[in-house]
Amino acid sequence: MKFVIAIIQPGKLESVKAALSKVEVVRLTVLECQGFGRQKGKTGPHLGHDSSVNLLRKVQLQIAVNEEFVQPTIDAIIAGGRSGEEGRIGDGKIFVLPMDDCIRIRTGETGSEAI
Amino acid sequence: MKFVIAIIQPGKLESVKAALSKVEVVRLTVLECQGFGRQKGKTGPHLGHDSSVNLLRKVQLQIAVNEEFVQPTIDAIIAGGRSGEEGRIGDGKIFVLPMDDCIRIRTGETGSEAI
Amino acid sequence: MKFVIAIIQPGKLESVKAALSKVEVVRLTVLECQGFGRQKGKTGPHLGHDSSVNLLRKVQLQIAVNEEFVQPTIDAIIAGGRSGEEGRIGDGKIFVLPMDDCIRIRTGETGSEAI
Amino acid sequence: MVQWLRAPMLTCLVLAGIVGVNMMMASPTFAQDDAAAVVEAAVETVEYNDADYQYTINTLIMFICAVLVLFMQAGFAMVEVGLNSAKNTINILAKNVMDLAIGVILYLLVGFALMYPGAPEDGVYPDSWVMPGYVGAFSSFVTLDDPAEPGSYSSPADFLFQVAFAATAATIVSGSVAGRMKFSAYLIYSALLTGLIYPISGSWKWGGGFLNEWGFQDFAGSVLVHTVGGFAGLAGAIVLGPRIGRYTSDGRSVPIPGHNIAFAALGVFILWVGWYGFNPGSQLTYAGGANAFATTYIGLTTTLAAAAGAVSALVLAWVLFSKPDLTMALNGVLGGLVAITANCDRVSQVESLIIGAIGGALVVAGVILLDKLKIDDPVGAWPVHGLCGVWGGVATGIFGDVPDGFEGSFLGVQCLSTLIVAAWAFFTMLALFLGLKAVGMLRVSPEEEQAGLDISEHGMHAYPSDAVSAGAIH
Amino acid sequence: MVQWLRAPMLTCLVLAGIVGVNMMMASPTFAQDDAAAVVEAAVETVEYNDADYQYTINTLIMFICAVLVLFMQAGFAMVEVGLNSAKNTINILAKNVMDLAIGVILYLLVGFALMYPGAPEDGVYPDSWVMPGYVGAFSSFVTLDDPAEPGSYSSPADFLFQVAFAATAATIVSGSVAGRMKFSAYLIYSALLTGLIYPISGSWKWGGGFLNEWGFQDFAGSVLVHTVGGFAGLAGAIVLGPRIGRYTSDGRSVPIPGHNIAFAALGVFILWVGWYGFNPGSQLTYAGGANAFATTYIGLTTTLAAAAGAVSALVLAWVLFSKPDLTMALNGVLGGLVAITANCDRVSQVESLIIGAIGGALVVAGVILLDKLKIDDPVGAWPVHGLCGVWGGVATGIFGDVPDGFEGSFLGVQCLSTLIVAAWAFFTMLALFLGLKAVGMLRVSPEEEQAGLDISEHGMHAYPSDAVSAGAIH
Amino acid sequence: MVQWLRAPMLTCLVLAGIVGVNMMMASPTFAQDDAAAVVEAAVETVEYNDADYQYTINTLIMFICAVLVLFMQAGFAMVEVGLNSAKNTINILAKNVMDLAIGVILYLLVGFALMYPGAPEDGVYPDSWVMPGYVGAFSSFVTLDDPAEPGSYSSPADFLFQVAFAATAATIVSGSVAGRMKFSAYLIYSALLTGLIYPISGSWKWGGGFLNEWGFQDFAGSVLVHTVGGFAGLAGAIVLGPRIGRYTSDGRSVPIPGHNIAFAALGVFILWVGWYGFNPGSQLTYAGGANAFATTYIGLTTTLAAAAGAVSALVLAWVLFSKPDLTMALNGVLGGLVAITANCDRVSQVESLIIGAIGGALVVAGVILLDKLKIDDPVGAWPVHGLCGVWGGVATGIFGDVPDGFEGSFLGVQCLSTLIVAAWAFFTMLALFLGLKAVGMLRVSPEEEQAGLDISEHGMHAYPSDAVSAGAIH
Ligand SMILES: Nc1ncnc2c1ncn2[C@@H]1O[C@H](COP(=O)(O)OP(=O)(O)O)[C@@H](O)[C@H]1O
Ligand SMILES: Nc1ncnc2c1ncn2[C@@H]1O[C@H](COP(=O)(O)OP(=O)(O)O)[C@@H](O)[C@H]1O
Ligand SMILES: Nc1ncnc2c1ncn2[C@@H]1O[C@H](COP(=O)(O)OP(=O)(O)O)[C@@H](O)[C@H]1O
Repeated sequence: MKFVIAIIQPGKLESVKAALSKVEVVRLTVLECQGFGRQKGKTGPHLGHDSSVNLLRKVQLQIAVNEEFVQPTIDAIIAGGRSGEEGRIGDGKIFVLPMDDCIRIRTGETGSEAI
Repeated sequence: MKFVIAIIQPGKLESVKAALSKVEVVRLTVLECQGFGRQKGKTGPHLGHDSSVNLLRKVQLQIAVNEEFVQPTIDAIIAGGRSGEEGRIGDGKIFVLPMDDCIRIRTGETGSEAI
Repeated sequence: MKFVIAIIQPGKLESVKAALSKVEVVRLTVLECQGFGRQKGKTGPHLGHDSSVNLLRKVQLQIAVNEEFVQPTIDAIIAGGRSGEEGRIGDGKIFVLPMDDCIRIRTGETGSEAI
Repeated sequence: MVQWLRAPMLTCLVLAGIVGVNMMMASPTFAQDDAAAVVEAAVETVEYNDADYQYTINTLIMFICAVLVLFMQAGFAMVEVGLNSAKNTINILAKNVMDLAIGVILYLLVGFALMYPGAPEDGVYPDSWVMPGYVGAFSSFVTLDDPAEPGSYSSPADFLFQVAFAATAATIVSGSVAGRMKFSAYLIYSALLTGLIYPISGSWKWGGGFLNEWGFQDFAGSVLVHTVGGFAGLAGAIVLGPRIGRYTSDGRSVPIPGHNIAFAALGVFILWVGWYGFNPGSQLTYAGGANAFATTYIGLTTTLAAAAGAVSALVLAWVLFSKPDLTMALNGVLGGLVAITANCDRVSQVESLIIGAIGGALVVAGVILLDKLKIDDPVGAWPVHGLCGVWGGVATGIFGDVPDGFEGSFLGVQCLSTLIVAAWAFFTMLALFLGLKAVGMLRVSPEEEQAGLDISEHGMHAYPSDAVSAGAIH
Repeated sequence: MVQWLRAPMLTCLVLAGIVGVNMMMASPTFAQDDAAAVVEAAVETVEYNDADYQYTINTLIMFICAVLVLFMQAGFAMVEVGLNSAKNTINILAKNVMDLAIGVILYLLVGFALMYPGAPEDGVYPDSWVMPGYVGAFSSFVTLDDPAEPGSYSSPADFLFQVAFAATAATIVSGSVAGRMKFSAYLIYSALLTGLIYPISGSWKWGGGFLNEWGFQDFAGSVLVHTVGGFAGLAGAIVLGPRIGRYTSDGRSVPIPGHNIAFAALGVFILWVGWYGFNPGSQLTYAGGANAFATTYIGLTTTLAAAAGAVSALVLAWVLFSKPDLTMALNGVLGGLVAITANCDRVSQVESLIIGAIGGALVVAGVILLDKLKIDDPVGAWPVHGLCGVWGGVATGIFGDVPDGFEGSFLGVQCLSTLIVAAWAFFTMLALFLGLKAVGMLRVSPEEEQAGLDISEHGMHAYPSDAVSAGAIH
Repeated sequence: MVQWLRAPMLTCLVLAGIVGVNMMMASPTFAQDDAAAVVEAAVETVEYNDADYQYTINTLIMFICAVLVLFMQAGFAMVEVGLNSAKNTINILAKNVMDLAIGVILYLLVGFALMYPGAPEDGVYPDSWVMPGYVGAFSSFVTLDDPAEPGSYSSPADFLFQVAFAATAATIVSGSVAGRMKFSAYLIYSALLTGLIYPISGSWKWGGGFLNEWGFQDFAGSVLVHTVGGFAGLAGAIVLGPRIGRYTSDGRSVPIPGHNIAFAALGVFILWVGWYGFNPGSQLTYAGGANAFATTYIGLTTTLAAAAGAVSALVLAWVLFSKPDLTMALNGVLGGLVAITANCDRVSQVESLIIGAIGGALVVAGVILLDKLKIDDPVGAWPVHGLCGVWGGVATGIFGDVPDGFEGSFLGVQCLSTLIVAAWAFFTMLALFLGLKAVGMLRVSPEEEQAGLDISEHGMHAYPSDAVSAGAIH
């Protein structure tokens, strides 16, 4: 089982969700976050001086999946999350972390069927 | 050492905290998140059309624990987080991730005593 | 590759960022969170009764790094995040999680060069 | 019948029911057409005599004061929104918009005539009264006066000013029942209060009813408006019971903090400003030096009481909780304003400071009291409007100049009358809420309450997250 | 020339352009200096005759009403902010502040004289008209009246009241084009609307132009203000096209919810209150019982329509969507207010309830209609101001008392006139927006739209996160 | 003595101290009781002569203007909240509510008599002055006029209007010291400013003091209100030093953006509206065509200056920062309004545009200047109120009509007087703040500042998270 963390553009949430559901990944958790990356932050004046608004609004997806779903999930996120053909800086990253166990609070089930 | 991530109902935070402190798990981090799961999102009209408010507000707990505390922590979250006897869809999930190390910023201590 | 999660004081974000960029760690994700720890929460009256405002505002940093960068990253966070010489309760924690893979959405690159 | 049809239907039923058969639609309509004609003719008039002058000034200033009082609706909405959880914001706003809208219609069709059936001529009541001195007339619409024979002020201005008061009484309750009452139940309640309960007790004093005969004094409605709202809300809070999680199984009090105190403070500033329509406007006649003076003198005492209430509540909270609690200071302002409302015309500057200061202290005391009694009043509507309203009525008896030619114990009359009005509001509303509870129409399910009334009752969030509302490409 | 210089320059150009050469700066300046002298002398006056009394009352009450109408600007801003994404908040606020500022200046330099060139004496237009009955005068600044020979009210009060109306018409459009129009394009648009488009159609009726000759009635501007704004906005929404993600490639409608409904509701309360300046203030003369009565009677019909609009919109939405939709109730209030604006002086109480209720229903219908047509009007400005504005004009013909001595079909004149004004606003603005689009100055890039106009157009966030704004130690 | 007792105690001490022994409680109380009697009698009056008419109109309109100015308190609160970090919201709101409450009480007990001890009869000051021309009288409460012998307006109306001005001066400072001053220190400051500092300099001109003798003109208080507040705030900002993290160790400027610009914009709209009470209301007499004209002419120049200020600040910021900065446009509106306040009665329309435009530009310049000097003024109170206030005083000398019979250099007198008032406010407040700093009562600890004043000073959050406030089951 893996715990997939993806950071995407806010505007891409809908399309990533759509792509994920195509590969039957329907459960996920969404967090709002801000990111520094290669993409430079926009800067703007505040009461007269430049404040580097260098934290960019991003959306983080957390998806717990079984092994066989890892690659489809990654592909779906890329498909739904990339801007245009060759992508744009700021499109984000996907991190795959190992996961030891998963428990469903409602039933207490554990392991892969709980995902 | 494990890194436990639990997604619970917002209203359950207090009772989960209470249950956790019973097993001496007093340190944790709370994030607000939104989730898709089996539980269907409520839908509502906005200026006349249905907007599927399908992201549900959830609360995420992150708890770093030593091995011996993993099971008590899981049990406590289930005890405090389940709705009624047999639970309700939307009660959430617990994810257990391996953790290599833990450092306390204040003292620089590392490993299990830093948790 | 490791996935480093650090919980720090809100006011420390700027200095931690500065310290990190010194060791060439320029990409990171920031989340707002709240924490329970040893540091006691302040309490305040609400419409006449004490409501324990025991959740403290914190900032969470998530940094995916290659092995060789792990220690420098930890040291930088401690350097930038500790209050004064011997630190203060509430300064927070750093958690190091193993990471299997990293994918750049824009290019589809994977592994260490994608970080 | 599906749940969601129930509410609109029932509301309409209630409405229709209390409007009743003898709603003489015809005549007023005529009257209005004449009126419209008058409106046409308007521009010609060029001769101004004293009567005309008096009518003009009184009407125009009363209109401006009515606008100020109507503005208070925004203040009440912001205060309630700010002091409650984010998940109930839509519901609170919907209640506050709709109780005004429904209030206007019900007061037009029923309340206004019920409250002002005509004052008695030396003790003899006009036939318009259904129960002389106790229940007024049943008729609808504003009977328009003829400016050619000017009275003291125009009837439309009068209606606007009075309906704003009725809406105030209604909206006070919203705060006490926030977070758990069904939206449909609230609509039914607000129709009843503005249509029947408020106008009837109002007629007892302002309509010339029996309390007025007793010599009871309530200049701008500490009792008739705020006590009525405050005690109706108390009944609601008691019947509903506390919000889930407000008190733990082992009886610990777990405050549920408001989600946006900036809204609450903005609301209080708006209410403070609106009160300059509420109290000075209640002078009703403004033309002539004595009236102009009185109007502004009332504005002065009102201001002093508000300031004193803020200071006393803040200092008291500071001493009790060792922190200067803003929510207490805000409610202290309101407590001071409510307390001075009954007597702003008949107390000295020093007295108005005292009355306001005690009002501010009572707010703090009332909040603590309710908490001890485990009665969950999310915004503290009872301490502010109920308790300070009663104090306002009593303070009139203590500090206020005794009306000329008054016999017997002024304080006694004030206390008794205040008690009667408070009881009337409390028990009639207790009956209503118990009834709604009996038929299971009062409170939402625990699941709905947990999810928040915004989603469960209205199907929308007040503050959708950026991620959701940022828009998507396909 | 760098992009960011373009906008200020162009705005100034447009401004200069329409101000034109014949901007007689000199004379008014003189006038004002005399005026100032008058201000000096002021305090001496102690004799009051009827003319002076009438002038005083009319001027002062008109001034108060102007303040109320100007307050509506805050309401419009809050409604638009609340019903849009957080990422466009700064842009929306900037538009709302600047269209008022620019509106004031343009209306001073061009619009006012263009709209009120002087009424015709028995059918003969004064030479001031450029095209008698169709296009008024080109001159600048407020020509000041001499209070020594008092007219009906002071010209500065008149200007303040009228400029507030112009700003209202302008700001309505802001809601329809929110989230995707370039800031500079909006500035150019608002200069044109308040400087030319609104004053010209306004002159057709209120300036004594040809629609007035026809006997067209629009008491406070359902048509001249709200229909103009609503249809100008419709043109903008059509030319711009929907926001990214508003409709999916396969044609599904994806609503983009507003980010703060509490702001939206506060805005509606403010607008409701401001409308008491908008409609009653349009009586223009208040002195004398008949006028005072008319003013407040107008306040009554206005109130009833607002309440009826809220109820009908809520109930209809409840039945259609099985949820009581707050945003519909809020827009229902506005729909009722817009609908009664043209006829608040000439309908009965019952009729005002009917007109308001239909207005509320039309808002719901209009929102659904636009969605079917895939026209993206984020705040529903067209349903509220365009559609209900038209309804207001038509309703005047259906319910309103026919003006004395009117010949022919009143309803016909109302319909035709309303149509002409709507078409004028729609097509002139369509041309403007198409022009801006042609030169690529209309809409921001998809990237900028995605990031939000706050960052891309103004370089700042409306709600920086705590983490960022908490401050750092070094 | 425990910390939290310190503040309430000290505040009371300060209060008691400056109220002083000779607070003649008795007499006014009598006066009020008579007054109350008058209130009783009121309704009888039916004869209206010119004097009575003048008194009535002046009193009523002044009352309405006072309400508008009091509403500005909400505007100031929203602007300050919006332009600061979320973690200081409760503290800012508490300061804004309490400086009004304390201001009302202190101005009643001390300030009012100190500021208006009675104008000199041909150069001879009444004995009421403690230091003729420099320090007024020490007495308390509003001495009530007898409407039977009507003066120009009622004394309660006068007090309400004047106290609103005092509260304005006090609240300006709140913005400059936001985010780091102890709440108790702010209470002490505000008591002193409204009780002593503001009334004394106010008496120099409006009380008939020495500046008035010089022929100094400040119609509505660019200098006496805004310059005083702006320079008092500057003293506070300098003594306090910048917020932690505002400037880096290596001297880089790190702006701390406001957390809710929508609140800030709402506040500016409210202030704009309130200014129609501030400036036109300062005409003080409204009855009679000349006065009605003057009142509305002042409203016109005020509006033009606000609009010009917004445009010039936006364009200048656009050119300098290559982005149209909303915060600059908002402060530009305020800068234009502050600048026209001193001369709105004596400049032409063109001149008011120029004065406002320069005001807007000065705001941008002032913000940049403070940043260069590393003075941390979170909301830009000094650029807006201090700098533009000075400009308003000077502009009166440049553009304003010279008062009849004035000898010597009008501009000279304006500059010197403005300088004196600015210095008075700056140095007296500098002394106070240095004193508080010396005893360690001025600034919170770095830890408290980091955590935010809401938690550390008031023990509560302004915006508790949903997770916390959602409530729990047990
Ligand atoms: N190594 C990393 N650790 C944590 N977050 C990262 C990392 N790299 C990128 N991110 C997140 O992904 C977001 C997008 O990164 P981006 O600038 O697109 O990277 P790239 O330029 O490599 O495509 C960043 O704003 C940040 O939030
Ligand atoms: N596989 C998953 N990955 C990430 N988050 C999940 C996953 N499954 C569930 N969640 C989170 O848990 C929340 C509750 O899920 P729920 O609908 O109760 O699951 P179930 O129906 O299996 O009980 C969801 O809203 C989502 O936020
Ligand atoms: N074991 C843990 N699991 C999750 N979060 C933790 C843990 N320990 C600490 N934290 C987070 O770090 C923050 C700071 O902790 P702190 O009180 O400084 O710990 P310590 O007292 O050990 O320094 C806490 O508020 C919490 O958010």
